[in-house]
Amino acid sequence: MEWASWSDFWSMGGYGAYVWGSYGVTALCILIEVVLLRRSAGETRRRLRRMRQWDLSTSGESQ
Amino acid sequence: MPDDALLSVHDLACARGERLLFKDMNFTVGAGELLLVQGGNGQGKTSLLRLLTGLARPEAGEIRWRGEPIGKCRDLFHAEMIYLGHANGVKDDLDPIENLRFAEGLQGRAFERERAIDLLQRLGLSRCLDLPCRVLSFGQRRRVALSALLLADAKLWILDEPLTGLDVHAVALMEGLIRDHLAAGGMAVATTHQALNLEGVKVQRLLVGNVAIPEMA
Amino acid sequence: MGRFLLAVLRRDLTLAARRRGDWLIAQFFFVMVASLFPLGVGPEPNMLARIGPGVLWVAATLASLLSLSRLFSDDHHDGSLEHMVLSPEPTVLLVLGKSLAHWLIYGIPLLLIAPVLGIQFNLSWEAIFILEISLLLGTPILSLLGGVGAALTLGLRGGGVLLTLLILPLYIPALIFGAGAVDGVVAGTGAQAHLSLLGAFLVLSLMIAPWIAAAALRVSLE
Amino acid sequence: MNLYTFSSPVNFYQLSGKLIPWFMGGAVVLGLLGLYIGFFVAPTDFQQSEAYRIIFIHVPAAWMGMFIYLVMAFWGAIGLAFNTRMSFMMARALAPTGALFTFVALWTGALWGKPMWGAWWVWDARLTSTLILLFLYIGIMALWSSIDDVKRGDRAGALLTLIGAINVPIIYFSVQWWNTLHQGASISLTKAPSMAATMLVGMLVMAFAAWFYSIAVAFIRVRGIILERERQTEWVKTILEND
Repeated sequence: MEWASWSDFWSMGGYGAYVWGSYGVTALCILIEVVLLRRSAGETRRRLRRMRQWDLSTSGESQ
Repeated sequence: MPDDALLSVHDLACARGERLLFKDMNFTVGAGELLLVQGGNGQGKTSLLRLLTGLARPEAGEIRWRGEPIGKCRDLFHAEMIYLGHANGVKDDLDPIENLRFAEGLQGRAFERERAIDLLQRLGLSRCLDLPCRVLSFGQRRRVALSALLLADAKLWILDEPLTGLDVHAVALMEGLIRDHLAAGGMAVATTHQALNLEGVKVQRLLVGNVAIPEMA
Repeated sequence: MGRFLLAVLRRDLTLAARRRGDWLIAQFFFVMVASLFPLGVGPEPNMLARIGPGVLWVAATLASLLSLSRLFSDDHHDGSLEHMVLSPEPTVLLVLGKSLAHWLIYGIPLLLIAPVLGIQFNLSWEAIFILEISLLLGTPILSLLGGVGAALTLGLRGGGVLLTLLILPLYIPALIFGAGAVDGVVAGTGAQAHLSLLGAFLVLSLMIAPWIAAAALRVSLE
Repeated sequence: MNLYTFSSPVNFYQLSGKLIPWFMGGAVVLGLLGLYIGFFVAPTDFQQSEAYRIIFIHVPAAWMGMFIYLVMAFWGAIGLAFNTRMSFMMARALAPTGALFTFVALWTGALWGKPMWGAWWVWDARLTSTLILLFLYIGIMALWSSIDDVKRGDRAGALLTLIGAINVPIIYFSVQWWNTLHQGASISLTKAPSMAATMLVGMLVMAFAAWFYSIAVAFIRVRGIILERERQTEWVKTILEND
């Protein structure tokens, strides 16, 4: 084990800001991508379902 | 397939965006024949014409010219076909004669000036020969485009609403031109909303789309 | 084939001659962008000579982009582009002809104006001479690659801005070699290697860009 | 299972649905393992102290940014050559993730460069070509979003991807050449620090994690695209009604 204590771990030999800045932004990017993806997947399905219902109702009227 | 069917369409399907406009379309057009494409707005008339020219690519099916898919004999097909769409292809900054000269050059042909002037005069443009097309009326510019069509001497005419913007005389003239073209062994595919007087011409009618015309009840 | 290429060229040149306003705007733009830099960074002659090659090259690139969005769009608008694509002659030749015409109309005048701007930037005569050669080799690249962008963005909303976004990254090698050649003279390291590479990039663009632009044009017209 | 299985949207939709949890799970497991190796197994570098631990994301992100672009170019070429619908959809699904990794590579590169070389940014060949790569990703996505017609967008995007794929190596070499002539920017990033075996292992594990993640995310995205494009078909209608 390289680290004597947690504070040692967080300070990263004095380079904490750089290391955690890198990992933090990467994690944030991935988080944003996953959240956006989940939202858009749900939205696509909802929209397609709405369109489908609209299709069904209009074709029902004309027949 | 009969020998005189130069243009043939096999199981053609066309989609615009995600909407299927038509499918399983089959027809043939032979020498001396006119195919009138009919249908309401948005049913795919223009899309069909653009498929026939090779500008658009079909969703399924094939278009053949002289028995070969048009993609395979593109150069020959384009040499024997001319298309007139909604836009005239007339440059506003050039006068009618220059327009015809460049149109011929862009088709890779030599320009016959006398013939071009003769054609423009026949189409009633004798007074505008040296005016830039910008000052011409819509109908006059359409006539310039029609002169280019005639000058090209193509076997197959593909015409998208050729009569739009033309007055009664010009329509009568156009009818005569189509008749002459077909009588000389040419062929044409056209869409039009106007009734055409085409006595003695072999006309096929093709209904595009699934809504019967007249659309309005 | 030759006749077709010549017809495309003559047509575009005639049209440009009828619309000199558009043509002048692009040239003025070049002069103005280049003239803004001394005002922004200060008039110190040695520094101007240092940044001059790069500034003139960037300005030339932007001026060329300004006119590119209309390479096909005017003809698309009035329908003549469809007629040209439906010609029995190959679309690649059409694209080549139009790119060449664009270069003659917008590239060559840049060559004529550049020496004057070079003097403004305190460049030596030798550096100006190399600047001319680098522009002679480089501006056709701008027209050729720009043809791809113009074909891809044909008829799109905000096509001009999008064109810039798509094409500027592709211009980078031309910019590096072109400005680098002049820089080499200023720094005393010689320009020949840069010019050779610029020439190689021109040949590569000539071989590849028209094909991709022709394919893009067909896609955009579908 | 043959090649056709992958080229048909309905089969691909079902297959990818089954595979996504595995890839996502694999990405999480590998990611945790990689982080563990990176922070608790790999020793402190005697030259760079702890700052080098950034490479466990920097290098895999740079690899993925480039690799995804090549995969997009591959799918674009296949789509243009054989007119296969799935390949265009794959290209579209990959682009945002590729851009994300390219951005991460640039960001972490800056944070690594500052303590190591004293500069957030140098105009080095790798950095510059990575930046251009990001511009290309953005350009391609901008082109897609401004073309309403799906088929036109697919093909135009593929053509742009291809010309970019030809251009990126040229840019790389031209910047490298340019750099050798400008002594001012003589910092060499090409000299890799001698690496302990555990560092290499950590980096590879993280690269696999990034790879699995990209596949999973691309699959999720491509499923959305498939549903959207195939919504007129019977199988999509059944799917929409059943859940």
